[in-house]
Amino acid sequence: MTALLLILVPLIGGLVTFFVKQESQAKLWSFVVSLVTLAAMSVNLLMHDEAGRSFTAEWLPMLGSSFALQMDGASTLLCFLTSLCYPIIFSSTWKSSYASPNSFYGLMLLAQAGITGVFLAADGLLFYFFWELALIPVYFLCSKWGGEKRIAVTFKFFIYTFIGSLLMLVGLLYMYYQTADASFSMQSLYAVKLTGEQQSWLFWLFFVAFAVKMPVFPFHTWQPDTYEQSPTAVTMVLSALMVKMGLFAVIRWLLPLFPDAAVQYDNIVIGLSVIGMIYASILAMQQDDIKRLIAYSSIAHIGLMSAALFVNNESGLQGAMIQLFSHGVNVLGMWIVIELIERRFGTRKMSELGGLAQKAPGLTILLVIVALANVALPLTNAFIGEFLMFNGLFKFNIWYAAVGGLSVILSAIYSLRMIQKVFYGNENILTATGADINWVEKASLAVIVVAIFVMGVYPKPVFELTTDTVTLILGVFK
Amino acid sequence: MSITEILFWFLCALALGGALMMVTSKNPVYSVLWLVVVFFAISGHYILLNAQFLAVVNIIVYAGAIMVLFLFVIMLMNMNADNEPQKNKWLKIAGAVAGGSLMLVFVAALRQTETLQAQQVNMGGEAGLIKVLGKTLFTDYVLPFEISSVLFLSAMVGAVVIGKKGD
Amino acid sequence: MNLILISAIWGIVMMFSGLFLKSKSSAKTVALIGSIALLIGNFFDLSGKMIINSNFNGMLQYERFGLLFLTVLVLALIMYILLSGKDVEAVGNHPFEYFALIFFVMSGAGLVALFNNLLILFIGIEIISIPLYILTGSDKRNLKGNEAALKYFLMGSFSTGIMLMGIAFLYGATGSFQLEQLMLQPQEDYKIFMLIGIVMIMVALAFKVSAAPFHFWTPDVYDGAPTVFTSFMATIVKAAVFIGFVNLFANAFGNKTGNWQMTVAIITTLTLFIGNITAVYQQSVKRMLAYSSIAQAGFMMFAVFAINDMAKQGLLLYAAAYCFATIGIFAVLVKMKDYTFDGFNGLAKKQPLVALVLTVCLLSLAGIPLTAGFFAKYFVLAAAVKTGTYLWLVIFAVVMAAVSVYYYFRVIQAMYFKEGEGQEMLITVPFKALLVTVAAVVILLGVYPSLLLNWLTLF
Amino acid sequence: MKSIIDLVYLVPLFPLIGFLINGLGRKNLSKSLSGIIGSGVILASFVVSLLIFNETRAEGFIATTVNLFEFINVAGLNIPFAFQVDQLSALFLLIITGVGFLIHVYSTSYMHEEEPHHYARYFSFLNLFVFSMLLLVLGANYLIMFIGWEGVGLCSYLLIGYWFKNTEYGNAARKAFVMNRIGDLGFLLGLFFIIQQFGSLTYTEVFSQAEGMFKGDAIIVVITLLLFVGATGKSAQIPLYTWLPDAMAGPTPVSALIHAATMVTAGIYMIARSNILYTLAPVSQTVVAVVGLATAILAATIALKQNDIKKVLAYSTVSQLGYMFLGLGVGAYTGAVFHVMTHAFFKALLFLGAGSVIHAMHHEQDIRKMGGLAKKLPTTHWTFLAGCIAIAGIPPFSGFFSKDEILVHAFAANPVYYVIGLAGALMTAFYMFRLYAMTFRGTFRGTHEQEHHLHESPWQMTMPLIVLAVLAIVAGFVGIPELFAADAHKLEHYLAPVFKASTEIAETHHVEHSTEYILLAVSITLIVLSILYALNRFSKKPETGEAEGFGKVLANKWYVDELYNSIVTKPLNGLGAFTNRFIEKSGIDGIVNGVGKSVQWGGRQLRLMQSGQVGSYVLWMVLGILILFVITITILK
Amino acid sequence: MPINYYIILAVALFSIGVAGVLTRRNAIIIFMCIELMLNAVNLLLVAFSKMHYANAVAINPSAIAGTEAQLFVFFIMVVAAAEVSVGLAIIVMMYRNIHSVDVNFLNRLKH
Repeated sequence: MTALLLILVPLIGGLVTFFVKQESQAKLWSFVVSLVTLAAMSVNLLMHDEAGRSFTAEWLPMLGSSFALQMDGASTLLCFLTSLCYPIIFSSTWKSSYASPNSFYGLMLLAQAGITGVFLAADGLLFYFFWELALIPVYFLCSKWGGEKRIAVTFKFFIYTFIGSLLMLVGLLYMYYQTADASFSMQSLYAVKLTGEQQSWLFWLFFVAFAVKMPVFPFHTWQPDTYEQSPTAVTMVLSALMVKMGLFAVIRWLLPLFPDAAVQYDNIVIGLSVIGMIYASILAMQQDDIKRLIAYSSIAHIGLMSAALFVNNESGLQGAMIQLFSHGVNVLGMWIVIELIERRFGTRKMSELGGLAQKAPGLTILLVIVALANVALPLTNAFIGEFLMFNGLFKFNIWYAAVGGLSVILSAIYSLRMIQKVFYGNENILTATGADINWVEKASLAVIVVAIFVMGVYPKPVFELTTDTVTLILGVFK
Repeated sequence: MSITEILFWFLCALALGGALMMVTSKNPVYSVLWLVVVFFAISGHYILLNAQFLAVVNIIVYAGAIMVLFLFVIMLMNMNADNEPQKNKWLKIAGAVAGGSLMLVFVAALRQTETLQAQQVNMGGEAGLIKVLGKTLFTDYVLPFEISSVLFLSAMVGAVVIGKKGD
Repeated sequence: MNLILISAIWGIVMMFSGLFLKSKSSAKTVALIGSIALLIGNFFDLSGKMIINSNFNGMLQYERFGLLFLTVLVLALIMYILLSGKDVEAVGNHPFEYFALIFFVMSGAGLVALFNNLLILFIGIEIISIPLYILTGSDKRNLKGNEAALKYFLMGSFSTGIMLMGIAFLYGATGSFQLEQLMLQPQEDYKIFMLIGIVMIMVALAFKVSAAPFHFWTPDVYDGAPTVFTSFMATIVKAAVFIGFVNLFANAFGNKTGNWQMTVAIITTLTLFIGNITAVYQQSVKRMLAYSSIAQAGFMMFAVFAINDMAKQGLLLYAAAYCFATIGIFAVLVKMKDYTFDGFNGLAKKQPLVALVLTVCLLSLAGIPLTAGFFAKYFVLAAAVKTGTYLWLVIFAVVMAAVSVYYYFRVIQAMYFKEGEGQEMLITVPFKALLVTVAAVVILLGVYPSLLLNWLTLF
Repeated sequence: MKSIIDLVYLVPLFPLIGFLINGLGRKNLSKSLSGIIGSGVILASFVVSLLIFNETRAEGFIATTVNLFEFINVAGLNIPFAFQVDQLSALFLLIITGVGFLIHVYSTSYMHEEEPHHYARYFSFLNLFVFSMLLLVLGANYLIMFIGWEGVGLCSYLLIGYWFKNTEYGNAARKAFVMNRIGDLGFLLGLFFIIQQFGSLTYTEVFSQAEGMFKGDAIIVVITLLLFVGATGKSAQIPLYTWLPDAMAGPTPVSALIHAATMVTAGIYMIARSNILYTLAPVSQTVVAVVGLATAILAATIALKQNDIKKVLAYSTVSQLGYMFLGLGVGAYTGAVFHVMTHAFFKALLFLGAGSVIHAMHHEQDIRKMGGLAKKLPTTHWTFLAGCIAIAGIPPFSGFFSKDEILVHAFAANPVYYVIGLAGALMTAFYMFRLYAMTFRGTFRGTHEQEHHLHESPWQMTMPLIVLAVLAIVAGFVGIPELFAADAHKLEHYLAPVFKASTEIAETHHVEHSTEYILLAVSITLIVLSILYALNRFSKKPETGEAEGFGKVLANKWYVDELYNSIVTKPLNGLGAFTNRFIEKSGIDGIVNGVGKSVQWGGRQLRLMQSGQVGSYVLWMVLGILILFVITITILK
Repeated sequence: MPINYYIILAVALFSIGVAGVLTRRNAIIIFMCIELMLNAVNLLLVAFSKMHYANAVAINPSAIAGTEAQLFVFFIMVVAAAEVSVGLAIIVMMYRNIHSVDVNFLNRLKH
């Protein structure tokens, strides 16, 4: 039942929001909706309500497709992430006001429904459905409320991902006709036995779709522009949650469906990912716009995750699992800070900022913590993930680990550069005007900080949660 | 060479020649008249093939009605040779070539079956007689027969709507 | 059969009511009644209760598929009359005659949907075409209209010639016009006739559905014709011809798949490519829709390409999705002065509801999930994948679908994201209601296509 | 039975609490309060450490592991969050908390000019540092050590950049952190190798397995070298030492605590901890020794020409660390640890003394502007002198014993080591007394108003000085070589269990007592001579101008920073700019956009087919028919 | 007569018609060429009908075959007549407006 609620609540809530014309009410309403979702999710987690984690209903019998939702470890984790992030997003962007707020918040909630659906879908066609559904609201959000280059940029992003997903659809169709009982259900798709040659081209059809979404070098060029142009609230959704769609899709669909191809091409994928890590880190050092910097650093982190997914050993996979969550939380924190800075000082250019530490110590401290989590300092959540992932990568091939490890240094360089340029040094005319953050913003950041440390010190629960997924994947590789 | 063969060849020559003249002649009126010649030749063929009914209908409907209609229109617009300026030469040549190659392709496709050479066409038989045709027309083909009235209706309505002066 | 009769008769009724009813505005009402009569008649067709229950010595065959397809067409027609009836009256001085012609076209569509004999196909196509020539030119003062009419007519009758040549060769091969006869293997010497015949008839039908490289008439005619009739041509007529296309290839050449599939594949590829790519650069929305209709035809060609039940269901769904969406868009377009993309700037502020409906329709045409368009494309592509061959064709198609997103979304961007004050247009409340219905249908079919497809197996 | 050992987690816990209180309540706490909290927590953990130390001194005490909770348990790799208490860690606990406490006390007065919330921030950072340092030494496996390892790096970053308004300091802080990170990467890779080889990171398991392996095993060499890379970063050895002198940007007590007494010794601790591995890898041992020696000499030479009081001390630190690594390299683990301890005392003493001077001189750090402070700041002067003598290695001051032990072992391993080491020792003596002389001897060279304000520091500052001075003098007696008294080397005896395994494996080259006497005599005489030379040279006519000639090279630290800048930093930025401009924008993104553009272009071109001419339309159709015919009939027939 | 002769003849006429459509620009003449094409088809159909008749009688002397083809021809004529009426109407309308039947003047609609 929870599974269904997680989709229905935001969906219906979102549709209702369109009719809540008054801004403050729209905000309040959408915030409440997101809280309800969170509550549903947390209850399920606390109750260990296994039964509630799957749901099946008749949908398109003639297509052998049913409305089947199912939470395994990874998806539970990600659903929790989604339902956790939304209230934070809403509360942290409480101050910023948008033209026609009702449609803005409505679309946000619809996006949540779509994303959650992707994490839950246990039916190929349904998965594709949600995959697109998550995209449409985001498209409108970015193009309507974004920066001045928004239309072109968002459009590029849309078509880029759309091509990818259509290719995936073709692959899905082909798989469908290979199934014994002509069904899209995950089980029967898993059961399909494919020849190596079939696997190898199907693998690429799927991989491109996911690679664009993640994004993996060299499919990443849409990402910095989109992050830069879209309103920060949407950027949070994009990079904290939508990015995970690609990775999760790899976990739930790509690897179990085409294990042989995954092994066959692991060097290409991991190679691309590792190149991406270094490449993006180097680019991050060049950026002046904080948003672009975070965008590139996020590409680097994703690169590590996508590499870890293909190393085919438990350490790497577990690391990737926990990092799915950690990266979401950390990057969300980053965006919140940026949002706060931009709202206060009206710019994201590091060259124009500086000396914020005097005006906004609270903000500074929180940013430093998040940034340190971003560079995977021990006792922060990211460290656990990166340690395990690098270990997995090392097991796979020493040199990948060594080269990829350079990104650890580079990330330190650009993160500290950002901290210094924005917060240290003397304040200038622009930054002299600022004020520190209020308690709401503090609270929403505090949640993140707490999450960072709790998971960094005691990750055990997450591991227990995701073990089943990991064993599943390792199982298919046997 | 029997009389029919002579006739056949003569009609063929007449049809093709007429067709070519129709296409090439400058003056529309001449083209119409040449086309009439072609129709007569074809009717001749029908007779040779013992399809008298069609031969007659062909004369009446085509040569008689349709062509006269054409003539009227041409007269009405009092067109004559010179008021058709030269068309772009290349397009002309291209058109001729295209038509020719279409012909070639057909022939090439068809001549590869030798056995067709032997396949004779029966000059006799009463399939073409009005009695037989009439019977089938009003039994098996009653639906198309009736439905073609709709066709005529729409054509009529159209002609009126389009041709009606004033509005 | 009922449908054919009723539509023929109602055509005449329309003509005569033109004599007695002086007020132009009553034409719409009469037509509406007629179309509802059609629906009822078709319903009885489906349930096997016919005025004349005969297949006329195998001239017709009452396949569920064909009949259901006609239902879709009739529903589309009703929606069309409801949305654009007023505009039809506005075109010229002969509203009743226009509607009469439309009804004649419907009877032709009936023939094409149910034919079992090439003669019926031929006559059906002609009955569809001739009224269209006239409707195209119905706005007599408009030179563009005249030009379009003449172009359409000349090329149309040319294609008729091609089709007849094809039919003649098919007859030469088998000695019959009955589809089941054509199904039989011709004797060795005549195989070549069969081949030539198939190609030529394919070309002729490709022309009618405006598939490349026989599509050239489409943009000019759709652009030149009065917009209401463009809407009619682009939707109902095109769908009608397609059902004929599929019926012919399913019931006459279905067993000979392979040697003509390649040809269809080529035509499909060309159509998708030219239709989508050319649409990208258009400045006028009307002309863009003309090209998009070519592109959509490319997708429907998949149904012809993969002759199987999936394909038939797909075509059915596609026709419904495509017709409703396009009719909706045109209905709005007719009301606008400025057909360029910039004409749509800022429409969302001026007419939020209209803009929303347009968006839904455009999304459907682009084949985005949750709209009927997605399942339409899904089915036809699935049918093609099912054949297991020509996967490159499917991949090419999806890439082209992505291209199509480009020009459909240009309109959405103009409406929602571009600055500008949307242009004046008179939108009545009932009209809005109808638009909403269209959108609702599109979305309903998009979420639960079985609604429509279950009818194939019902009764 | 419940021994104090089980409460070991209290030791890091107290500083953590202090950090949280000071950090969260920094707005509301008064200066004195946060000062008291800051120092109090350290005192508390010092007390606990003392008790623990007592336990460990008991005869036949065996190392005990205290499991706190399960940290990571994945893929058969079980890493508990556990502390290991044995002689080594206990000793370090004492040093860290003891010296740490003194420095906290010192800071309460040194930082009194700061605003309250900055003051609290300072103490919270200091506590956090102590916390991570304690994690580092207490961890029962390499991962916990790594946590502390990175933690201290972070804290040094925070404390160096404590005065964040100054961009220079910010850069210094970044430099420190990044250089540490480079080392950390090596360390991390080392850990992965260990995991791969031993399937665990827990000391006991790793070492017990390692003992089974034969000497000079390649994998162990790789592991030890990688770990050593980490050590070079943390303990400022070639090539990663350049951050330490810049780190003097931080407040002086910080330099005393982090960059002299504790953090920089992390590398030493790590190697001493994994001594068995190094003993099994002679190659790595040589590398360690050579690098240490080279660093010792290089830093000493640079220190000769520095004029910033703190810079001199910084380079002396680097050079002393070099000695410790030399000791480790030649297998004198006890000696190294011993030197760590003594060095902690006198180096902290020296820094705090310098701080007191700077404090008195109103943040003047250039020794050329000082002189003759002896009578103005008596306490500082005497304590500082004690420190100088200790570091110079004059018996019976502590420095003598520890350094001597290292040098003797070096001689045993390879006389060349000894010679170079001795040269370094001479330079040390020389520049230390140059520093001493220019600061305290001669006449005052500062401004009048500076001279007017000269005054001895308050008790919070002098008290630690005195305590440390005493320690610096007497600490040596825990390690009297048996040369003088049979098994009087208490420390060695105490630490023996830790190094038991390696002492068994390592072949011991014994040095004759006679030789030792000679060595001692030589070294002491030389050192004394250099001290006397330095004293009278710089007391009389101190060098006030800029150095020239070779001296300039030394004054500019052999231009190493410039070198790094031109071979690493600049190329990296260049690469970044290039990538951004050409590969990203024009390259990849160019291709992506190019596809879109080409589609539009194609649209423009294809439109032209639609010429509007019926003739051409029909022509196209006919051509289409022809082509289809040809295909169908020829190809598919 | 061998069937080939008729086929060739018909095809030839058809091709001439096509060539005419391509080469002429007078709408009326183009239209006449199309009529020529239709007649070619008629001829072909009749020829085929007789061919199949011949095949039929070869098996069973009293068989009746090939009627439907001739009926088809009949219907083609019917349709042709209808088309002509509409077509000429359109052409006349065109002529009324631009006083020419030259298809090259039809170029308002393009691209």
